[in-house]
Amino acid sequence: MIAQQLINALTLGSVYALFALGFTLVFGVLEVINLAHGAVFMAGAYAALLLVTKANLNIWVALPLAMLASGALGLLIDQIVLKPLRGRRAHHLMPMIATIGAATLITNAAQGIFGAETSRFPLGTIPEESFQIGTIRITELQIAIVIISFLLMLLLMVILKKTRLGKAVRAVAENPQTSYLLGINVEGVFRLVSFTAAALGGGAGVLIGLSFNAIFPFMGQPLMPKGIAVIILGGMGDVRGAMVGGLFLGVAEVMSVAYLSSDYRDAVAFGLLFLILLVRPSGLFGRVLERKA
Amino acid sequence: MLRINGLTKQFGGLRVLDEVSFQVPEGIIYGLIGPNGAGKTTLFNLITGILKSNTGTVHLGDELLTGLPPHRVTQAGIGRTFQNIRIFREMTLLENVMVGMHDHLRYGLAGTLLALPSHRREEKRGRERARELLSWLSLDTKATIEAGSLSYGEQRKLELARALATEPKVLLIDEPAAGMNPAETEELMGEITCISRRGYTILLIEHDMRLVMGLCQRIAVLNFGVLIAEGAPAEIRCNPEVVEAYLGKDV
Amino acid sequence: MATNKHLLEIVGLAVNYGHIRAVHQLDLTIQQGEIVALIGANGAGKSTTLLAVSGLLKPSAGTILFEGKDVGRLRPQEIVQHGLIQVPEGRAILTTLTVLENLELGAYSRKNRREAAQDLEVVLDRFPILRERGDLPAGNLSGGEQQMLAIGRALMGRPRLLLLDEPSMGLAPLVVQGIFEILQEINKTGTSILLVEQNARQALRVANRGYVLETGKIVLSDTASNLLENQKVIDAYLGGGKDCCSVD
Amino acid sequence: MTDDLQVFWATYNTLVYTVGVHAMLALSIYLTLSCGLLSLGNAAFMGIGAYTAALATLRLGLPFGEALALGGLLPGLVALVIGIPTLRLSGVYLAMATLGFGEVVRVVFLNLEITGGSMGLNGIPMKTQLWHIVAILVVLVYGFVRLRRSKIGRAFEAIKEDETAAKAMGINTTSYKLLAFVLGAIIAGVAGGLNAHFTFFVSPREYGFDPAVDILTGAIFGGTGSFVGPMVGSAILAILPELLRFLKAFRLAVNGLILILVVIYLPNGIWDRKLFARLRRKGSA
Amino acid sequence: PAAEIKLGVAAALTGPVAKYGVPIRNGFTLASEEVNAKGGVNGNKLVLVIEDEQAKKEEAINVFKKLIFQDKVFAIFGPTLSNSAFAADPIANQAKVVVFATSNTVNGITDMGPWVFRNSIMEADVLPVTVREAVKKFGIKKVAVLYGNDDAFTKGGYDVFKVVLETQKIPVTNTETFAKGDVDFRAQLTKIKAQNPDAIVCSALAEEAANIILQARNLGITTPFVGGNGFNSAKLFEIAKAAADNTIIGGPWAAESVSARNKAFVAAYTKKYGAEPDQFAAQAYDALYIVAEALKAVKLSGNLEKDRQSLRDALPSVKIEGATGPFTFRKAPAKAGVETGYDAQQDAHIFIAKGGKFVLMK
Ligand SMILES: Nc1ncnc2c1ncn2[C@@H]1O[C@H](COP(=O)(O)OP(=O)(O)OP(=O)(O)O)[C@@H](O)[C@H]1O
Ligand SMILES: Nc1ncnc2c1ncn2[C@@H]1O[C@H](COP(=O)(O)OP(=O)(O)OP(=O)(O)O)[C@@H](O)[C@H]1O
Ligand SMILES: [Mg+2]
Ligand SMILES: [Mg+2]
Repeated sequence: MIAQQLINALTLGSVYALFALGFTLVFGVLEVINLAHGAVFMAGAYAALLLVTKANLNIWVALPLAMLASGALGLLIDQIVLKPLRGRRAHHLMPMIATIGAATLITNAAQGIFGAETSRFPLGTIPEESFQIGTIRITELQIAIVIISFLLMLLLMVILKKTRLGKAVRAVAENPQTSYLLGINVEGVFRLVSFTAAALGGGAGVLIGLSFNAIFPFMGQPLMPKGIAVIILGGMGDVRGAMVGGLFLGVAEVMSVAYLSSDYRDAVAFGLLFLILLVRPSGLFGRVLERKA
Repeated sequence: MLRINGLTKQFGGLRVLDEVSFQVPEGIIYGLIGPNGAGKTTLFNLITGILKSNTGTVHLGDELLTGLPPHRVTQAGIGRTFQNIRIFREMTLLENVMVGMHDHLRYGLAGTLLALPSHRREEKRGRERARELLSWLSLDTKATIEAGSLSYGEQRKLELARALATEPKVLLIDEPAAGMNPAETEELMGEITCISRRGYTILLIEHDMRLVMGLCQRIAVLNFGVLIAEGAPAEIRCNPEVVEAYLGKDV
Repeated sequence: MATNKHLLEIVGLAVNYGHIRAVHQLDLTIQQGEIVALIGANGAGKSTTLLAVSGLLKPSAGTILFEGKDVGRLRPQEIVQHGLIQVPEGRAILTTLTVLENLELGAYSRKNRREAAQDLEVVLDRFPILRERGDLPAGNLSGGEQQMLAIGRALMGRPRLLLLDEPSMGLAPLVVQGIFEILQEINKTGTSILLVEQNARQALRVANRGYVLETGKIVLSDTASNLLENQKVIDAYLGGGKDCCSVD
Repeated sequence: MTDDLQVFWATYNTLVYTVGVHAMLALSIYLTLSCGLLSLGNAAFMGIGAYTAALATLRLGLPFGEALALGGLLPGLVALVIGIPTLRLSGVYLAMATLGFGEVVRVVFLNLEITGGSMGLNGIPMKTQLWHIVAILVVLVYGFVRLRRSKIGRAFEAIKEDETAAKAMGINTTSYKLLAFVLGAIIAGVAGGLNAHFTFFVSPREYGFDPAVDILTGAIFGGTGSFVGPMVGSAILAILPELLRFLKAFRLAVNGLILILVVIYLPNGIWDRKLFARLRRKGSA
Repeated sequence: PAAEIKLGVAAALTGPVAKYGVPIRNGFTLASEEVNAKGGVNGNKLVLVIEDEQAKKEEAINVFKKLIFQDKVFAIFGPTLSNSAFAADPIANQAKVVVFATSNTVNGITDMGPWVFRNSIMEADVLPVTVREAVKKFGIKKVAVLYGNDDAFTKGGYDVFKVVLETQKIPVTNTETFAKGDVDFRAQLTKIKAQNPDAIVCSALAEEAANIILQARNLGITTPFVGGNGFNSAKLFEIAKAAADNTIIGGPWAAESVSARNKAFVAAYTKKYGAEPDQFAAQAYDALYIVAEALKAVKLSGNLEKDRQSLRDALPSVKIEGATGPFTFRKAPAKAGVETGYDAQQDAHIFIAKGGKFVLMK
C-alpha cells in the first residue's frame, strides 16, 4: 500500500505543482497574488474542450493551442486590469482585488456561455486504462501529468537561471526601475510573464480537466487556497519552491489519509504548512530577509 | 556610560565583528569610522538589540543591555537613527516625533477609550515637547506636513528629532551627513553640537571626515570587524594603519 | 549648426510629480568627451533631471536631444540602446543576482555578444574585486563594492554618455578617491560623463564644466574652475572653505 | 406611504443587518491591517464567534447578551494563543499562516459532534435587533476615533510603516500586534454571533477561504486610509448583488466588472480622503 | 375573470451551485408552461417569480423576504441547498407562507414548522432498501464507506447509511471522507483496497461518484458500489461508462422509468432545453404539479393571507401521479413542542447499473 500511496502522493502533488507554477511566476515578477489564476485555468480547459469537440483536434494538438488561448487571456487581464495600476500609488493589495473582479467576471461569463453543467472530454480523448508496475497501478495520464510538470519546472528553471531572457525576468522581479536603466523592456517582461503564467495555468486546466473528467466554470475555485499554500510554502515566486511545495502538499494530504484520518486531511495538511512557516518564515526557498537597518 | 565588551557577530561563516571592546564616556561625541562593510552599522544593530551578538556584552551605565529586545533597549536609554532613512513617511513630522515619545506618555488604553483627563493632558504635553524637539533641528515650521514629502536632508534631521524624543541617554547616529552637500553638513554639525551641549552622549558613524574630525572628542576605527585604533582625533589622523585602511595617503 | 556639436542638449525641460513641478525650464548641454557636474541642494531636482533623461519620467515640456536625435519620447530601453546609460542613486544593484549576472545584464541591450564578453574582461580587470566575488549574490557586497559593481555594469553597456547620480554617497574617503579616479580614467577612454554630486568640491575638481541647480532651475553654469572660485557657490555648496578630506 | 415603508423594511431588514455585520467585519480586519498585519483568519474568528454564541443560546440557554459576550471572548482567546507564534510572520506569509489556521478551524467545525458537522446548527432563534448592531457599531466607531489620536493608534501606524523603526522608538511591537489581532478577533466573533442570531443557521462553509477573501476585499476596496473606507466598501459589496438582481444571470459578472473599474479608477479605494480634498480644492478654485 | 397566481422560486442560479439550481428552474418553468397551456388552474394562470439565491444563506433570506413581502407570492419553491433552507424556511414559516422543497433531503427540514413541505424523498426512506437489495444480490459481508463530509447532502446520506449498516449488522472495514472539489480519491481508495471489502458504500454527487468509480477500477478495485441519491444521474455514465456496472442505487426517479408520465416529461424537457433532465428537474417538475393540484381545491378570496392558508390546508391531501411515480405527503414525525411539516411518501426505486445505464431491480 505504501508504494501505491507514494505514487498517489506524487501524482496529486504534481497536479498542485502544475497549477502553482504559473501562479508563482506572476507572484514573483508582478508581485500580485493573481486570484484570477483559477479562472484562467478553467478557460484553458474549456478552450481545449472546444478544440477537441468542435474542431475535432487530437488532444495533444489541442493542448498547446489551449495554452495559447489561456495565455492570451492572461495577457488581456494583465493589460486591462493590472497595467493601469502599475506605477501608481495604490494599496499593495489593490491589484489582487482587481484580479478577484476579473475572476468573478470570467467565471460567471463562462457560466453564461457554457452553462452551469459539467462538461467532459469525449470518450477516447485519452486512454483511460491503468497498467500495473509491480504492486503499483497508474494511468497514462497520471504519468503524463507527473512528467509534464517536472519538465515544465526544469525548463522554467533553466530559462530563468541560464538565459539572457531569464536573467532579465529575474532582474525585473527584483527591481523594475533598475531594469529599465539596464535597457530591459520591462513592460515586455511583464507581458511575457503574464502570458506564460496563464498558458501554464491553462495547460494545467486541460490536464486536470482530462483526469477528473469534469470541466465546469468554477473548477478553479477549490484549487485556489491550495495554490496559495503551495507558492507561499515554496517561497515568493520560486519555481523550485512551487514544485517542492506542491509535492509536499500532495504527500501531506495522501499520507494523512493513509495513516491518520481522511476527516482531518485538510487540517493536517494546512496545519503542517502553518508549522513549517513558523520555522521558515519566508517559505522553503524564500528570499533572504532584507538587510536590517 | 556605554560599555562595549568583546562583541562578536557572525553571519553564517562570515565574522563581521570580532571581539570589539570600547567605552563611550558620558557627555561626549564619540566617532565610529571604518571602511564600508567594516561592521559599524552591525555594531549599532547589536547595541540596539535588532541583531543578537554571538558573544560579548553591552552595558549602559550599570544596566546590561545584551539580550534585551529592541524596545527595551530604547526604554533603557538608547536612541538611534538609521543609515537608510526609516521615517514614517505617511505620518506628519509631529506624529513621527510623538511616536518616539511613545513610552513617555503616561496613559493607557482605558485613558484613551474613556477620554480620561490623563489622555488629554499627556497628549498636550507630548505635542509641546515634540514641537520643541523639531525646533532644535529647525523643522518646526513643517510640523504638520507629511514626512514623506521632506527632502532627503530634512528626513535625516527628522530621524534625529524622533530619536531624541525617546529621551535617550546615548544617541546613536548612523551617517547623518550622507547625501548632504558640504554647506548642509556644516549646518548639521551645528545642530549636533547643540544637542550634545544639552547633555546627550552621542555615538556617531560617518564617512565625512570633516564632520568626524570637527565634532568628535574620541574616535574608534573598525576594519573588517576588528577595532584597529581608538583615541583622540589627532591620534587617529596620524595612525598609519587607519590611513592605510581608510583615510587614504594622499590627502 | 551648433546643435550638431552637442552630445546631449536639453532645452526647456520641465518635469512634474503629479501636481508638483520638480524641474522647470532646464537647459543643459554636454559636449563629446566632457565631464559635466550638476550640483545643487537636496531636493533641487538633480535626480529628477537624470531620470527624465533616461526616460523613466516623462517630461511635461522641453526636448532632450542626444547626438542630435530627440530621445525625449523614447522608451527607457531604447534610450539605453542609444548609449545613454545611468548609474542611479543608491546603487540599485540587483541583490539576488550574482555579481557576474549583474555585469552581464549591463550588456543586455547590446547585439554583439562577443564584444560584450571582451568588455566583461576589461571591466573585471578594472575592478579586480568583482572578479573575486563573481559568483556571490551581489547583495552581499560592501557599499563600496556595490558602487563599483554599479559603475562596472554601466560600462558593460558601452555608454557614450554616462549619467552618475551621487556615486560617492556613503562611501569611505579612500573609496571616494578611487571612484573619482576611475571616473577620470573612464572619461579618458572617450566616455562623456554627467555627474550629479553632493560632494561638490570633488566633483568640480574632475569636471570640465558645472551647472548649479536650485529648486528645479539652473541658476548658474560655468567652467568648473570658475565655479570653484565663485563665492556664492562656496557659501551654498562647498562649505566654509576647507576640503572635506583635507586633514591638515 | 408607511405601508410601502413597512414592506420595504420587511423585505430588506436582513440586508440591513447584513450590511451592519459586514461593516463590523471590515472594522475587525481594518484593525489588523492598520497594524500592518495581513490576516485571513478573520472569517475563522467570525465562525468561532458564531458557533459559540449559537451554542450558548441553543445548549446553555444563555441570554443573548451573554451569548454574544462568549462569542467575542472565545475567538479573542484563540487569537491570543495562535497569535503569539504566528505574528512574527509578515506579509503574505502571515496571510498564509492565518489561512492555514482558518482551514483547520473549518475542518474542526466539520468533524465535531457539537457543531453538527457539515449540517451545521439550525433553529437558532432570531435575537438580533437593529439597535444591537447600531449600538455596537457606534461604540466601535467611537473607539476607533479615540484610538486614532492616541499613542496606541500611532504605535499601530508606526508598526505598519516600519516595524524595525517602531521597535527603535521603544514600542513593544509584539504586544501591540497581538492587541490588534486579538481585538480584531473579538470584533469578528461578535459579528459572527450577531449574524448567527438573525440567519437561524450556521455551517462551516460560511467561514472558509472565500469569505476570508471577501472580508479583505471589502476593506481594501473601500480604502484603508481610515476606518470609514472599509465600512463603506464592505457595505457596498453587500448591497451590490441586491441592486444588480435585475441583471439575472449576469449580475455576478457585472459585479466583477464593477470591482475592476473601481480599482482602476479609484486605486486608493472608494473612500479616498486625498482625492476628496483634491476635488474640493478644484471645486472651490 | 382569470387571476394570476404568483409562485416564487428561489434557486441557486449563479455561482458554483448553479449546476443544480438551473435544472430545478427548468423543471418548474416547463411544468408551469404545461399547466398554463392547458388553461391554467381553474382558469387562473400560474406566474413564476424566479429569484437567484446563490446558495448563500443571507441571499436566500433576502430572496424569501422579497418573494413574500414584495412580490406577494402564494408559495415558495426552494431553496436549492438544505443549508440555505435552514436559514430561509423559518422566514416563510413565520410569515405563514408555504415553502416547498424539491431538493432538500436532509433530516430536520420539515421540523422547522407546519408550512414546510417537500417532495424530495428522504435518504432515510431509500437507503435501507438499497442496502438490503445490494446485500442480497452480491452476498455482501463487509463494506467500506466513502463520503463527502463537507456537504450537507452527501453527509446527510452518510448519516443514514451509517444507521442502516448498523441495524442490518453489516461490518464496516473503514470509513473515508473527501472534500468538495477534490480531484483525486486514490489515497482513500488505496486504503480501502487494502481492507478488501465486498462493496463500497458511497455518498457522493454524480460527478465525484463517477470519478471515484473510475479511479477505483484503475486501482484494480472490482467490488460493486452502493450509492445514495447523488449517484442518480446520467452524468454517472457519461463519465464512468461501463466501469459503473454493478453499482446499486435507490432513488425517487430514473430517466429509464417506463411510466408514460415520465416518458412525456423526459421528452418535453429534452426538447425544450436540449439536455436530459436529472432528478432535480424531475422533482421540481412534480412539485409544481402538486401545488397546481392543491390550488384546484382553493377558492381564491383575493385576501392573500387567507389564500395562502387555504393552499397550505389543501396541500397535505394531494395525490398525484408524477414523473417520479405516485406521490403523497406524510406528516413529519412530531418533535417536542413544534408542529412539523410534511415529507414525501414515495416508494424508492432500486436500480442496478448494467451496460452504461440503470435498470430497475425493484
Ligand atoms: N543580515 C546580514 N546578513 C549577512 N551579512 C550581513 C548582514 N548584515 C550585514 N552583513 C555584512 O556584514 C558586513 C558589515 O556590514 P555593516 O552594514 O555593518 O557595514 P558598515 O560598516 O556599516 O558599512 P557602511 O559604511 O558601508 O555602511 C558587510 O560585509 C555586510 O555585507
Ligand atoms: N516620487 C516623487 N513624488 C513626488 N515628489 C517627488 C518624488 N521624487 C522627488 N520628488 C520631489 O521632487 C523634488 C526634486 O527631487 P530630486 O530627487 O530630483 O532631488 P535631488 O536634487 O536629486 O535631491 P537629492 O540630493 O536629495 O538626491 C523634491 O522636492 C522632491 O521632494
Ligand atoms: Mg553602515
Ligand atoms: Mg537625488
